[in-house]
Amino acid sequence: MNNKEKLLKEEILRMSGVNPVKCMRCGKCSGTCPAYDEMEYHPHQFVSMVESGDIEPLLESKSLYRCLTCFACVDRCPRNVEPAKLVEAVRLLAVRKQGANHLKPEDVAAVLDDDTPQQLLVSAFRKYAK
Amino acid sequence: MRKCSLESIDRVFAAINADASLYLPVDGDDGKAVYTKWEDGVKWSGALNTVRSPKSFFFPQMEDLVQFRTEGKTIEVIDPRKESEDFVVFGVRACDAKSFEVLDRVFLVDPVDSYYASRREHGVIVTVACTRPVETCFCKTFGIDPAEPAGDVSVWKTDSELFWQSNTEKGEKLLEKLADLTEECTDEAVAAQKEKINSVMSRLPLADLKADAFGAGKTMKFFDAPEWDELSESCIACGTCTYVCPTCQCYDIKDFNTGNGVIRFRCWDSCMYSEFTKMSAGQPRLTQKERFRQRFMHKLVYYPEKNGGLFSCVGCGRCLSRCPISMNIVKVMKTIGGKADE
Amino acid sequence: MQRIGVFVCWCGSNIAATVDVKAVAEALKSEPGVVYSADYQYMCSQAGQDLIKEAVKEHNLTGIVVCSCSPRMHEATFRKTAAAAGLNPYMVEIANIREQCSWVHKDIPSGTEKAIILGKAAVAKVNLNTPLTPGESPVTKRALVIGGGIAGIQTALDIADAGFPVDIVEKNPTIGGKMAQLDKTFPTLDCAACILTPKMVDVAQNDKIRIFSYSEVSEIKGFVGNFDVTIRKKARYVKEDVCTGCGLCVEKCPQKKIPNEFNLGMDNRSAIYIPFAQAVPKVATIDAEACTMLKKGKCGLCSKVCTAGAIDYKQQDELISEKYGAIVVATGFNPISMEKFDEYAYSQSKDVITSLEFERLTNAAGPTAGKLLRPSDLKHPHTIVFVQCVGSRCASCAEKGKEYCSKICCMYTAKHAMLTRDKYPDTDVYVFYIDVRTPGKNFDEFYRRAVEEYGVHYIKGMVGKVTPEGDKLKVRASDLLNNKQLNIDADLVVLAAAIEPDKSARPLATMLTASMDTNDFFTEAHPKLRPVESPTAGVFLSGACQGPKDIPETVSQAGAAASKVIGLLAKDKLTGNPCVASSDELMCNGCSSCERVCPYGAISYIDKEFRMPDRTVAIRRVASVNPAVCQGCGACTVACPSGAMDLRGFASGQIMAEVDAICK
Amino acid sequence: MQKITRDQLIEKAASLLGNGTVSCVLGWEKGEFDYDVTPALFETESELREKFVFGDFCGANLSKYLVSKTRKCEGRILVFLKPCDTYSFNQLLTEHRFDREKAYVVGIPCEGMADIERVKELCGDGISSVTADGDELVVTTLYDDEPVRVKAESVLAERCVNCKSKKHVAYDELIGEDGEVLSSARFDEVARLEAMTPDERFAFWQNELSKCIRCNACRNVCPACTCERCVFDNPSSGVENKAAANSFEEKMFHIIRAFHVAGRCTDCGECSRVCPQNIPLHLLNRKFIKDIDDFYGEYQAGAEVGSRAPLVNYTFDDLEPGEVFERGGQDA
Amino acid sequence: MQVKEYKPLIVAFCCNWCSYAGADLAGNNRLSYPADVKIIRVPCSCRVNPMFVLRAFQRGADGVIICGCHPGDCHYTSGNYYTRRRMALLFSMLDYLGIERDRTRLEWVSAAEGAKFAATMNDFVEKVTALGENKRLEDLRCKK
Repeated sequence: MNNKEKLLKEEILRMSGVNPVKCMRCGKCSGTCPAYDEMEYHPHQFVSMVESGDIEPLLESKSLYRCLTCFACVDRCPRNVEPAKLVEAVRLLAVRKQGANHLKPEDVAAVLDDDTPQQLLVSAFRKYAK
Repeated sequence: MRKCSLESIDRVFAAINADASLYLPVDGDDGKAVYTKWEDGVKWSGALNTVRSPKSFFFPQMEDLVQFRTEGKTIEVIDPRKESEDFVVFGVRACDAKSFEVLDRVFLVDPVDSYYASRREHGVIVTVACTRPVETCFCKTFGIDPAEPAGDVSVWKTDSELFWQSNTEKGEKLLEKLADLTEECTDEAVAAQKEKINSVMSRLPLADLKADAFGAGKTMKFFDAPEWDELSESCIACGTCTYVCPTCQCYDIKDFNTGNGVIRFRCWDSCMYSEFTKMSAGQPRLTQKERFRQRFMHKLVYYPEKNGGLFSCVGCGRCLSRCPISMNIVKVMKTIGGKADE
Repeated sequence: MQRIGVFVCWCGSNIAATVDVKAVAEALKSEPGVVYSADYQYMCSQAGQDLIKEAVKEHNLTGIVVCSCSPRMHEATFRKTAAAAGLNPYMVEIANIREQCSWVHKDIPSGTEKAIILGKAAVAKVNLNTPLTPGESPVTKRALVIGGGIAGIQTALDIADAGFPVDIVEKNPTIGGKMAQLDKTFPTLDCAACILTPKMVDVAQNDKIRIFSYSEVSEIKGFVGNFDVTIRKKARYVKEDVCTGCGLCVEKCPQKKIPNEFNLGMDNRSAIYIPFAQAVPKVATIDAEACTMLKKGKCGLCSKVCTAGAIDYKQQDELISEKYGAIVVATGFNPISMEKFDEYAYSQSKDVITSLEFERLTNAAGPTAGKLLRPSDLKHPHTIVFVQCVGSRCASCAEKGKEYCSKICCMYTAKHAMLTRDKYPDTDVYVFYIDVRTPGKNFDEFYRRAVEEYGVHYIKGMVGKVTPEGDKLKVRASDLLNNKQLNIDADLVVLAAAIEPDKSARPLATMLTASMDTNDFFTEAHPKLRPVESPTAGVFLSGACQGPKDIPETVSQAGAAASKVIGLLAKDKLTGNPCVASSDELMCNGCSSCERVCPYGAISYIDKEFRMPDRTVAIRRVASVNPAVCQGCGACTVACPSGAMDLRGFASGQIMAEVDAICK
Repeated sequence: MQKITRDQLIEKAASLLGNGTVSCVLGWEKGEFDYDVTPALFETESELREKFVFGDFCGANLSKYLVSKTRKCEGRILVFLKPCDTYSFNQLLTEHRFDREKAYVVGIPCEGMADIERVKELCGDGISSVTADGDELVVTTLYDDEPVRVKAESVLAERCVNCKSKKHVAYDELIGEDGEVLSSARFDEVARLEAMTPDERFAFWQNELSKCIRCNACRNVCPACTCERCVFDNPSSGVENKAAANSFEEKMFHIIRAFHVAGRCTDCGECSRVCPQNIPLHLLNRKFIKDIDDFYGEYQAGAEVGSRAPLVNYTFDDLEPGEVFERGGQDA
Repeated sequence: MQVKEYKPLIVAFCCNWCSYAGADLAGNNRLSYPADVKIIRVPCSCRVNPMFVLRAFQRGADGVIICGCHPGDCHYTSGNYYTRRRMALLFSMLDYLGIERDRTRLEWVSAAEGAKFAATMNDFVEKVTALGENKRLEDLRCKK
């Protein structure tokens, strides 16, 4: 891990309050993830990649915005790792990095369709209107 | 009678301190006055009195009596006393000044306590007349006049001046040393001050408290009074009253093993303690009631009996304000003394 | 005043090279109480010991200080020497001037100075030593085994085999425990009943063993060698000694809709029942909750059909008191409840089952007579998903799961998967695992066989969710190695539920004053060296009550516990350690602080009448230490605020005297 | 100003005495002045009417008296306990110091007790009367004709300023309404000391403890110090002493005393109330309480009967003493 | 005039089963540490009363160290857990009173850790030596 990676990792851990070494690599988070197929990197990979400092690819990845923030992974993780909080932190970092909101609240209505779950709307606000 | 201005007081203190250590009440950080060694910058407290009485100057809470040093199986005996130095205690109130008389009658009668005697010999007591007695004062009950304090030198304080009057040879000597800093004066101002004090004294809530019911020969009258039970009921058996009392004089002698020898010392003890005068058969006074009774009977009956009617309470009021459960000699006198008359 | 002899050992040059032994002997001569001092090349030699013995006689010594090697080396030697010379052995103290002085310090002046100081400390201590005599207590030569599973059975058999009487207390109507419910056992795949039931019969037939079935321990008093135990024999409304176990009553009982615990509720039994065919004792039991006669006073059919006249509706719980020398805890385990694992739909679908339920489903004596059929529709399942570590290794929620590894699941799941594939080659079997743990003889080979020979799909990853949909169970899981999510339509999902100690263990531990860990497993006296003993003397641990265990391990621990019990019962008397705590009752406040820190439950309280310092009489609660149970750690002495509790041989006064001597 | 009145308490006590529920009443007796209240045992209604008092100076915690009085008295003792006193009561029960059945606890609400020293600071010496009037105290002195009015809250004792609980954790009967456990700033002063340099801390305690006259008031009033015989009174304990010979013995007495009550001290504050030398002794006990809370999780002694004190308990992953220091603070 | 080199006085309480044996092992392996360390054998570290620690300082010790079995290894199963709590609180209190932290220590030394015992003692002696004489908890009467 180079210095930059270390700093990034530290920041994410601080923001999320997550301790990735608690993960015992069971994959239940990914097993339970409803957005799994949409994601390039899956919840368990977030945990291991953050732990190994491999954060740049995560920041670049669209996976960040595929997470529904449904917290199923948080609820079911047997070790209290809370992957969703990690995803959230990386996402926040990405948003901050870009210096602007990704999606304005008023735009949300436009992207809505019948298949979009209500939960997504709520999480969209959580994610984009920070 | 001599006087000096209050402004010159530091110079006076410096002069006294020049060839004898000067101790005087100084406000501590908790606002309570404590006898402290004077040095430049130390300010005399305006407080009425100190929490600890000045008896410790002559009868300290703890003092080494003798030391034994062991080397292998030999024992060397050492007298730990150093040559006593002259010292002056300034600011003693009338009540406390009287307490020295009470202590003297214990320690200076045959066999004389040489530790105490030596300190008394080297100490000069400068009393200051009270200006603001408080509700807990009842010195008058024991015939003490706070406007006429005893001691080697008596001092009266007015708003701007101090008036000095020597009562003994030691006091005379001290005033001689201060001749340059003081001037001869009349006692008019002092008389006015005394008047002021007396007018306050008459307004005190305990002004009418009388000790007449007590004194020599009253042992049988009070010893079995049923009131002792309720009076002592909530006593927590601490030694606060004893240790703040200017006249309590009980002590214990104990040995401390230093590893290289033994230090034999004495320390204050309290008749309120369950371990007081404990002997192989146990405690002579089995209950707190008996211990409680002992303290007050001693002050009001036993001591006067042996000392020409002198009570061993001086009405300083320390125990009134310090007792954790607010039980005190005034309550005892009122309860026992009042009932006994009926 | 003591008369102390100081004996300084040279230990050849081991001590003498860095410590001026003559100077040490000389310096210690002038210590208080010392009347004799000598040095010698080898104090531990016969000649050295003789020197001590002679000095004791010649100088009338009352105490001995030996400045030599570590007391861990020769304290026992010199205590024997003292005893041979007529002194109490506890009047000996050792100053360790070899391991802790001559061997670690380089120059003679500092080595000598330190040796003198250590000697002075020992002298200071001996000055305060008092003769100590170890207490003795008799041993009741009978053992109690609590729990009649394979652990309890094996322990009881082994103890009985050595000739000591044993009682087994089992809370269920029959002994056998969990093993009786199993189908096959790994890694050999022999049938559980085939190997267990002969042992059950052995127990029943052994005249040294009594079985108290349908019974519970209700009170335990006393201590090692001398336990007084009260056993509550629950009313089973059938006279045990009369019932022949013919089963007619069971057949005729009209109340047949009671969930059958033995088959984990997957079928029903009658109100009067015998749990299974090979039950021991093979005696019927009436379920009072279900019996119409007992509830409403009507029916009485079983009584009518019983030719032996064994039914007794008026039977009461019976309290039996017995004395024991040793107690073995073998309370075993249970799978944890799956109710809280919503994601696996255990409560929603009958086709999500636990592994123990799976055992019953595949057992010839089970609800499906051994045919693997789905509980919901009794169809043959074609796709079976096994989920490992359900509730094990779970740190997130204490109410749900357990933080520890349950240890046995990897192996039984491999067994289940293998047996399924063996019997029904048309099934697809998936095993989702986090790690596969197979440390054990032939264990890994067994697991590999499941994969290689039987084609079980082992997938690294966990099942995230099971959703019942129509007659299928949608299983969503991750395959971590292929980094993809799997969606499997399963017919049956089997959960490897974590195991936990039986609920009866906690109250039992309280009665025994035996310690438990936070998971309610009994703690062992030492995790490595005394694994089958509880810290409470006379209490031994067998089987899963101490931690998750498989059958071979349980049986070996059961045997080990038995051998410890035999070792104890073989003694006629127990000699205690005299260095035990004792309380000065006059100073004791009865505050219970000491009792709470005592790891052995050696402290109890008595109400005693005291003449108080004021000569009144008061009844006060005071601590009393049982010297047969106390091991002398001293934890209580510091917990005691009044200093009433002290430790013989290491009294506060003695330790402070050592401190003083060292510091002076 | 207290919300309940003397008369309410007397009525309650009189009825319980009258119907034979209790045989005596532990309460407060009026003194010479308005503030020198003495704990007392009342046996009759007329005694109560004559001497019983309740007001802003009834700070004394009566729970400890139960140890000796339950041994002495036949029948049940009615004891009036303020919320903070009930913690001591429970702690004494936890330690089996008296029989619960022999006490009849009447819980009384407390609005905080006044400290006469604070009254004197604000109103001057020579107090001739102190009476409550609404949320104020009216104080007259020997030297001023005009009475001085001070807010009752401005003269509260330190322990009442930092009141930890207005909730009664034990009672047979409650007069008035029960309050809540409060979040107080009681550890602020400890934290302030912790933030000092060791030299400053040393100087602070050296100065405070040097005032100690070993009168044992703190020990004898302490509801946790109910030992049949205190180690400091016992020559065979090795620490016995009657007076502190030097600063070491001053420290030793207070360290050992604080340690002996650690985990058992309910922070009732009686030690500081009674100290004739005004040593802030509660800061020693609170240090242990704060440490216990920090290291082992919050624990309030006396909150429930039978709870296991932190010093007779442990977990496998307790802090190491070294880790305690790594957590911060300065060392020499 | 020759200044005498300052030698601290260290009292070490060692539990009989682990740390005392660890000290013995240090001896067996001839691992040296300063002679300033004087060991007192106690059955278990939980036998050490805070009064003993203060007593040592009173009598002239400059440092006090308590050694016991590692957590989980206590011969008496739980003694060292109590020690850990007691000493954490005691040391914290001493620190609160302004007593130097490095004068007290609690260390876990197993019977196999002779090297750790010696290293611990070397380190402790070094730290105490750096602090110099114990002034803040001294009793002048016990000075020679």
